[in-house]
Amino acid sequence: MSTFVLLLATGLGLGALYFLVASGLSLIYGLMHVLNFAHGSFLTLGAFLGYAAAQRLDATSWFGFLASIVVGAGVGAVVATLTELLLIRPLYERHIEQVLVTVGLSLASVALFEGIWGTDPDFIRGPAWLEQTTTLAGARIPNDRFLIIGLAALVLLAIVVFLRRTRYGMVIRAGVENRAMVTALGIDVRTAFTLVFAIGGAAAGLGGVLAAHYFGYVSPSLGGGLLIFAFIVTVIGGLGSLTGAAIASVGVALLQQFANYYAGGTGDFVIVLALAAVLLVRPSGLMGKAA
Amino acid sequence: MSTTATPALQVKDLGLKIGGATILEDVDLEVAQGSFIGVIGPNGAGKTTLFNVVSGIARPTSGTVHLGGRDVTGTSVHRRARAGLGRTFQTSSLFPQLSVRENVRMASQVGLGGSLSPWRFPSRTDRATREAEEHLGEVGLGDKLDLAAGSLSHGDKRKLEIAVLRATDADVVLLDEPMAGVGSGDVAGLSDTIRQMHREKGSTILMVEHHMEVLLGLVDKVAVMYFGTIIAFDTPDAIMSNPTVQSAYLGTSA
Amino acid sequence: MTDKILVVDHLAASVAGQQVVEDVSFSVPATGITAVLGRNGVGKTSTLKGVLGLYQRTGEVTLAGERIDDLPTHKVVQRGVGYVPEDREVFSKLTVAENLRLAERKGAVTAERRQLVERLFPDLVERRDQMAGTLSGGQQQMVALARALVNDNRVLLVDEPTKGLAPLIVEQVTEALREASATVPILLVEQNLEVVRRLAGEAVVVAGGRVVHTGPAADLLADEALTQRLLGVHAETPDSRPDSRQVAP
Amino acid sequence: MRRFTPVGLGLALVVALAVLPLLSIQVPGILPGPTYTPGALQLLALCMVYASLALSYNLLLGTGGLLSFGHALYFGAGAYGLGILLERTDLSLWPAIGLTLVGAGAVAVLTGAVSLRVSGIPFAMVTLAFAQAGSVLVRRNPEGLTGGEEGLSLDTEHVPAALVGVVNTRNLYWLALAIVVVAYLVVLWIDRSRVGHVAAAARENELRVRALGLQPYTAKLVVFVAGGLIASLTGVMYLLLQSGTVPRAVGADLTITVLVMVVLGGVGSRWGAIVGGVIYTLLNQRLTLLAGSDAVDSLPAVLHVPLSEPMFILGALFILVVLFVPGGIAGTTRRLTGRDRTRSGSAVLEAADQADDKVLEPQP
Amino acid sequence: ACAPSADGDGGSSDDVETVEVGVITSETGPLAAYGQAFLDGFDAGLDHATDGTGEVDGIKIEVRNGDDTGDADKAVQLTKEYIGDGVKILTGTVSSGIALGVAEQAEQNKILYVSGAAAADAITGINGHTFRSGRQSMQDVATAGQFLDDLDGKKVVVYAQDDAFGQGNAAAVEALLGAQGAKVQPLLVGSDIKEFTSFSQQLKDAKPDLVFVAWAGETTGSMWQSLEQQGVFDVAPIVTGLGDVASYGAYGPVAEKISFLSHYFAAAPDNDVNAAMIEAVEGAGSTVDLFTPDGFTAAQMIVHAIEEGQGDVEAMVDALEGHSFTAPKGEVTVRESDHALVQDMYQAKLVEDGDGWKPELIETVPADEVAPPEAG
Ligand SMILES: Nc1ncnc2c1ncn2[C@@H]1O[C@H](COP(=O)(O)OP(=O)(O)OP(=O)(O)O)[C@@H](O)[C@H]1O
Ligand SMILES: Nc1ncnc2c1ncn2[C@@H]1O[C@H](COP(=O)(O)OP(=O)(O)OP(=O)(O)O)[C@@H](O)[C@H]1O
Ligand SMILES: [Mg+2]
Ligand SMILES: [Mg+2]
Repeated sequence: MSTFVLLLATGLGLGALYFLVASGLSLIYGLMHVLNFAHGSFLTLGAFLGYAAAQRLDATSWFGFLASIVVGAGVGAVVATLTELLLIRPLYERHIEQVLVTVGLSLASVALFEGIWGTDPDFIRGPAWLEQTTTLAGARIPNDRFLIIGLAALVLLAIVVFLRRTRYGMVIRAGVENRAMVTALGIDVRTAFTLVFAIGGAAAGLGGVLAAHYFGYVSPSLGGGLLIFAFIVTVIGGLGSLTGAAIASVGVALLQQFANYYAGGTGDFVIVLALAAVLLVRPSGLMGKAA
Repeated sequence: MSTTATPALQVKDLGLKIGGATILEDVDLEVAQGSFIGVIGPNGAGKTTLFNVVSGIARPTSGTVHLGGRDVTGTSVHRRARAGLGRTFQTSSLFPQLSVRENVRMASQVGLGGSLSPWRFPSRTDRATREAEEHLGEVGLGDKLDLAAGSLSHGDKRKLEIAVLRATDADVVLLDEPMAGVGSGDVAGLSDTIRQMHREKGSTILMVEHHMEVLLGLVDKVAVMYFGTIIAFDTPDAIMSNPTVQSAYLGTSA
Repeated sequence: MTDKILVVDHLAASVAGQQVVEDVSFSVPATGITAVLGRNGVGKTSTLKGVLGLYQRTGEVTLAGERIDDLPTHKVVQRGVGYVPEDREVFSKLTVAENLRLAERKGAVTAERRQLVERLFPDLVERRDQMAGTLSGGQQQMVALARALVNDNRVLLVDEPTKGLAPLIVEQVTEALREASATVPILLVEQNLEVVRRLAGEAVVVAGGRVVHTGPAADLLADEALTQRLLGVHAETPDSRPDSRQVAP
Repeated sequence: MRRFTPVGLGLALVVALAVLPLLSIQVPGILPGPTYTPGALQLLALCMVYASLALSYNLLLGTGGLLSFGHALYFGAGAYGLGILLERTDLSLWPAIGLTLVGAGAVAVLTGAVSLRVSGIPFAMVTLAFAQAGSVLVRRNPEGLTGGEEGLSLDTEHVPAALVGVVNTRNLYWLALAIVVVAYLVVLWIDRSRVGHVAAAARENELRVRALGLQPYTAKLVVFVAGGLIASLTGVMYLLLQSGTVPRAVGADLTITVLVMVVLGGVGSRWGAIVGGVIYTLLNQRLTLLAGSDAVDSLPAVLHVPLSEPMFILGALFILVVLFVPGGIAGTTRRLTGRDRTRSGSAVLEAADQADDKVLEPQP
Repeated sequence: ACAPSADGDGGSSDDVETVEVGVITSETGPLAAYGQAFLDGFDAGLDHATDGTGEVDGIKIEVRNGDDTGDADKAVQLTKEYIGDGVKILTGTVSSGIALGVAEQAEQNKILYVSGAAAADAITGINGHTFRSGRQSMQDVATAGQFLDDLDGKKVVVYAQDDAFGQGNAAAVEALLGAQGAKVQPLLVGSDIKEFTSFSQQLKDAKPDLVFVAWAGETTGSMWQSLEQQGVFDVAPIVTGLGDVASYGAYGPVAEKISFLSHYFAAAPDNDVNAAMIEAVEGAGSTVDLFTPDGFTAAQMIVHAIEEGQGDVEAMVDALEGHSFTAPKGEVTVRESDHALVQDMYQAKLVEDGDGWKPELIETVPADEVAPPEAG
């Protein structure tokens, strides 16, 4: 019983982490059709600089932790903005080439991080509470999972509000379909695109800081390792559907957890099959708009 | 036209609902071999949808479609095309990066068979290419053979659509507003081409067209669609004097 | 120059590295409708896109005395240029209402304009929440028109607005354009000569990327030899079947 | 008459490459030694392996408009398939290769049949998923078949002596050259045949193809399987050349690398793919030298840190190509020689992308 | 220009003047830090063994360095390049996969290969031309076994990654400790696992007497944290291998509770060679680490081989087989039968040292007590 509760709770935590990584990816992909391979690098950079900020102030204090979150998200937003301005914007309406540029950026940036910080992971510390556990139905659940679940919910809410309550969501959806026509309606679509990238980058940076606490380290490959799962949940969830990504994150994480535990570590295998199955039955993903 | 022959196209009790909306309802239509039918009706009446159901792009929620006596309701788009059904699209549907010649060539090749063969190699001199160039000449695109189809102007794309259709050699042809956007100077020529296709091959044609002058000059009978159903199917003269048609479609009620 | 709202001088436009408008000069009077005519592929649409900056252009374009040829498209439009594109170009994954809301420019929409659109296209009101991609061709054309009419503009560029519309709607749209032209000058590309006859004051004929004729539309359409030469048609002769005409007079 | 020139040029190039091991030509900075030395031949042979892999990928992307993220699976199937057969059975080399290709072809047919049911980015993801499954399997080392992380080395017992050992690198080089030629001819053949034309048309407008009475699925499957087979043949060559294989040969990274090669060369161009494969491999192998060189070491840290990372240079270079050299090397050449016609690389790419959101007319 | 005809037998003259040694290892890429340590050791070792002359017995030793970046393609390329140029001695690499590939080439081309830091047991006895200068997994495991006084009837759970490294360790424990009467139960966990909590609980529920952890890579930190959170330390002693200095931080607060077996850390051996190595490496501006002695030992072996074998491969092989000498880790022996390197191992613990951690020696385990079983 306690094993089941443990699997469930930690699965939710893992799902929340996946969602944090996927949210920005899904936002950018869904709205701009750019499958951002550099998303992992935004995340890594957010984690590195966020933790550096925390260390300045005292990594084991809550104040330091808070600072790392703010800095991480800020750094993510800034690099994402620069990426959009310098690399994505010149290639407008050439989605595949935009994807290719992000592929190049991810190759180059990971190498750069390795040059700067070395390839070994830096093991990090956070507030003591995060490393302790809370017992629920006989299962000792690490506290940081609760924090991550809470923040993931907040991010989901914030982005949904942004898309629903502001004009930007509409401008961007229209802009992806026919950019020229949006400008012909008198709207400067470029700022909207940049904003989406900035928000996606901020989500990535935030995800990076939390992922670093989840895994206990920062390293140049931190983001890349999570990226593939972010891709998978984004696609399973349905292109551009944030709620879909959230549901898929939890589903994928739970599936992975249970398969790993009960089916001899076949978690990755199982979710890959799940991805294939979902796409074959519903090519547009769980919550994607039917094609 | 003998009444004993099986109709080229027969549509029975066709219905289509999407979500809560009824797009088609109780559509019945029997088109005799070799006839030329005009389909008119207000915008959004369901004309294009009817074509989509007949060609297999949309699936009806009820009713059947028979082509040359065979029930094709459940079969795929390409099967129906193979069975001799050809169509044009209201919004031009071409291969934008292939050349004008290749666009038509692809269609001629289907008519000649063996299209999916890895053992046969198209060339600039084979029969399919020659036929393609012929058809392109007919519609007046003889001097644009090597342009990418996507770079054609709107009107030229419509002409290319007709050339593609000519090349498919279909027995039953659905034309969805072939004249929309064609320059007034070319309308006559294009309608000649369509008439020729009808006469020479004896193909059965259904044509949606808002350009009444052209339509009336070509068709034997007119079907009128209104809110997803066919409200009249008669000779052009009878249709033109139908009061509903006048008030709801032509706008000459005064 | 105050009687000209839009002046196009030696405009050339290119797309994908290919010159599609060679050298076009004409002007649009501050009132009424000016028609751009020509056979398929001569560069009518490209001219409009050049004016808007959707295609790369050189030459001078002046809107009410202000040069706009170095402005990006959205700035041109914000100066009060409404556009109805040839291929409708509705946003298929947005609802009808969203399509219209997107088109509304701050300070340019008025209640009367909204009412005009609703009166002209009751169909659209009914289908507010339908995805624009699922509309019929004619309904999409209405969305495209409505997007331009909902704002107060200083000039409208309208590319084949009646294409694909049923005769009844053609008549209504023609009426709408006439009504609109009372308050805003319109540059109209149109293949339906009957519509041109009823609306246009001036006519500009394009061939091979250049202007080959300008003058009053009525004179042009009355001159059989000229229309034959420029547009490839005989000017409309009364038909033997009067009720078969596209638009009843 | 005019068709003759490219054929003659190609033939001359192949002959020139074939006699290279008999000559002594120094290409400082690019080749590690004169062209007859095993080091140089090994490098050139590796270039050819990747060139033919890039060719096969170009068949998918350029001709079929299929953006696959799982192409490495078939390369890996060739390499691991042959490796396992040679180790676990008594088959001699050639029958083992035949059997490997049959097996890899079967894998391609199966996975292709499933993944082609979707298109665009979903297709990319399903193929990625299959390749990922293959990669997980290889790393897991089931029954000790694949050697897991440490890879599988070539069991030379049944390999002809002429293909074993550094002194025989020459023979491996010739074999690799032969495989590029075969790959090129097969790709050319598919491209020129009717089925290739239909696949190219389906890339542009699938609905149109169906409305003409053709089944785009079949055409795309033919292209996919042909691409897969060439990739596995290339994998076979890789195993022989490297005397072994590592899990990277099935990983998503390799597919991305090949994608980079094809884009570098110019999507949709056969010789572009070859050039892209060769250049990428040379850069990838030789940049390490530059990165480790004293000249770079003596630079200030802002320059020396990035420049001493070969992948940084490669990634940055790739970005520059995509940004400033659209259509890759082939596209640029075409533009310079004024032969740009209907098909440019980025147009083909666009088609691959649009596939997923092409709006059909209303459907229930 | 034409290629020279192939029959001119390169360096077959009787008195060799120079011998080239190819050192292939990761200078960049994910394993760069390991590669650096190996190279530091190698340079120091070469200096030490040739008294700073770079010559032995009048033969000049020329070193060629190649960066494999951890990529097998590059390693094969370098290997063939070197062998093609007539290099008869290769050494290096920190990746087991690459080491196995180079070993394969060494056998095919009849040259001498002294593998470096790669721990794979498979390298031992792989062929007649391959030697090793580092330890192998079996030696780790044997050292771990020393933490229990009596293994008979005890339950040893191996908690390891489900990959070649983990599987190898599990097999080694089974073979070695199983033979001594322990009940060995492997708990293999996918190496790509992200959430350890449930496995930690499973481990605790297994009620082991000794836990042997074989885990490498970035997830190490969260793995240990999870063992702590689920209370596995309250159940049984946990043994694992001590990694390089950079990994000390991975254990977090539990570091002091873990029993470490160690291949090497600077303070473990107490002999002149070790002291000389530390001095040389630090003198060159670097620090000694886990794999520094492997490089040092490799250099010592190569110098000895050249001295005895004068560059002739078979003679050099003969010279190394059975050779005993004082390496940084003390007296080591190249076992004649399978080329295993029999060497001392260490038991250690981590103690807090300012901001970081510092290993302290508990006990040196004599070489013969942890000698790997002979590879057949
Ligand atoms: N998903 C949907 N939801 C609601 N209504 C739909 C949907 N898809 C199509 N429709 C409606 O179905 C009707 C039929 O459209 P269709 O394209 O067949 O009209 P049409 O007769 O061809 O008109 P036109 O002459 O303007 O081309 C339209 O009113 C359209 O809005
Ligand atoms: N995207 C493009 N790429 C290349 N050439 C183009 C492109 N768009 C238009 N053209 C070319 O520019 C020329 C003018 O096209 P344009 O669309 O302006 O013609 P038009 O006068 O509007 O014709 P229509 O009456 O058919 O709409 C045509 O010959 C066309 O081939
Ligand atoms: Mg229609
Ligand atoms: Mg036009």
